[in-house]
Amino acid sequence: MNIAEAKAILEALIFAAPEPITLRECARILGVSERTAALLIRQLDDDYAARKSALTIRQVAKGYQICTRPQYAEYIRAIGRTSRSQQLSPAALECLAIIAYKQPITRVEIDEIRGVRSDSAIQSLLERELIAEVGRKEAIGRPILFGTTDRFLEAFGLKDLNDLPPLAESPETLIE
Amino acid sequence: MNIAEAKAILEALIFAAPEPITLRECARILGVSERTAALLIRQLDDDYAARKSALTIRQVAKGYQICTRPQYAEYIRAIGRTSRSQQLSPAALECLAIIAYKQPITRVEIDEIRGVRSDSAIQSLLERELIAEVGRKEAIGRPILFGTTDRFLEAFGLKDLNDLPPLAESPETLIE
Amino acid sequence: MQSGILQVDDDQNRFTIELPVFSGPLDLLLHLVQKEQVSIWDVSLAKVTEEYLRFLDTMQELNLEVTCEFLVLAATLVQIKARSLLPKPPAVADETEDETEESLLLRLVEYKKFKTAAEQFARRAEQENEVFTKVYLDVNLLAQEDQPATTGEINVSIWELLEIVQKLLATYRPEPEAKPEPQIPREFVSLPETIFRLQQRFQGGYRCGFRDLLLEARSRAELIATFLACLELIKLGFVSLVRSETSTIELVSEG
Repeated sequence: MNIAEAKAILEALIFAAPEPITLRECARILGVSERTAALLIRQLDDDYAARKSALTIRQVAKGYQICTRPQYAEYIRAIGRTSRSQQLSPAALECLAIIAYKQPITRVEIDEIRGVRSDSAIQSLLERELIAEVGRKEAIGRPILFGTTDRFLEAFGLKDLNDLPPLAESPETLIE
Repeated sequence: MNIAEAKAILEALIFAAPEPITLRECARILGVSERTAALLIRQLDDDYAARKSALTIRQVAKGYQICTRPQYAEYIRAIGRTSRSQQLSPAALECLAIIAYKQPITRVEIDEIRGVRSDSAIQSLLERELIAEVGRKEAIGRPILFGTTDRFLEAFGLKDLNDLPPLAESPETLIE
Repeated sequence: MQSGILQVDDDQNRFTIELPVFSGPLDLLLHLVQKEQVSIWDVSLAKVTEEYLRFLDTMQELNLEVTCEFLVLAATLVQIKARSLLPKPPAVADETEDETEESLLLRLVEYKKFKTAAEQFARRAEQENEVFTKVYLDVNLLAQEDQPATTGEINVSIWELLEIVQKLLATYRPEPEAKPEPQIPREFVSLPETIFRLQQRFQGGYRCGFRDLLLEARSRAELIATFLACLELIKLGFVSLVRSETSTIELVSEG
């Protein structure tokens, strides 16, 4: 493995790691000493700087991560808010509505109301921090209870949960 | 703004966008024509290749995204990242193929082609947001019409629906 | 149907094995037609009909879920076969709503198109798995399903296994007796015990032919238990399937 290859592997690792990757982890995978790994990462970042890349490798508490340089922030903020990631799927919206009105509630209870499994919908709500785990139900298996977050209130322009529109009697209206 | 700057801004945008970013979005933010933006992105990717980066820019789901090159997959798996696409059952894959080529299509029409009920397969595709309800058919019972989503394009590395491989037509293809 | 669910009511405990088997009756029919190695239009429907029925028997015997769609197609096949045996009526009396051989084969051709496309999709998804993007909200990361080892790289389909076991089962059945109810193994062959026994044997590295292993069974019940135990061990990743140079299917465990 030559230096260019080693740097490319490090680039792939730092880019793809779900959270900042430690020097130790890099060294282990590359099969080199931590000192060598640190040196290679430094070189990689120097290469980025030399070619005036918008990206840079930064060292945060736990390890390394690739991020954009501050001067590009304004452009990134200009990326439309209408992109798909902001849109919730119909399934996620259903779950969110159920959680908002029935909190705290378990996944199984949500599934029962919806008649289908809600795992991925709940997962996406958790990822967006619109809901959070708020405790455990005192029942067999102590299932997780979900509730809405402050971010949920913010996203929907609500002062607090009392601000939610009253629930219509027919359950259908909740879903539409 | 010179070319190097424009490319850096595009790099920042493509890197930071949470979903594949469209050419239109890039052009809008950069204040250039879509043709120019496309050209610059192409150049940027050529730069990546020239310096043997582990990263590449690809066109997927009507937009651009940065991803690692396949030869680095083993290293990335070593840090515990698993593959993005979940294993779909053969039944779900069949439904997905039928929907992809025949959309918009109703469940009954899918069942007819497959010779078997497809409810649970369709349900799992809906949950994974690979397909979505795209309307109602003007027929008795106004059955739901299904179509594929952008997430489908992304999951299968397709630029758009025209990027689908042609469907085999000859009956002789029946024999392997 | 996405996966067949094998449920064996063991006398002590309930045992469930889930594995992808077939995606529908057309899938099964297509498999049988393709085995004939002739153009679909030249296939002997009579022969395929028999095989189709035999497959349903085996599936029932293994307690694989046989949905009504399978039975409907079976009825259609039998009907087509019966019609073909009758002397042709002089007049064209084909205005019946029954499915004709031609229309069935046309459906099969249509189905095959999408099955091929589905296989292409699967390969594409595999290629995609070599490519990683930055992590934002990678929902899928958390939802990994463990996949049965049978779908792994060696390309031995569940069909092949089923065919092997089917052939062996046939040898234990001298004449196709008219049995309305599929016989469930009631001879006290415990599946968990069989799994345990095989696990012991494969411990520390072992290799043997899949068919040979099944041949050791002394009864139909034991044969079925061995087959199911193999599937379970494969699914658990305890043993894997390989194809030897002579193209026989073997079970292998790591040392």
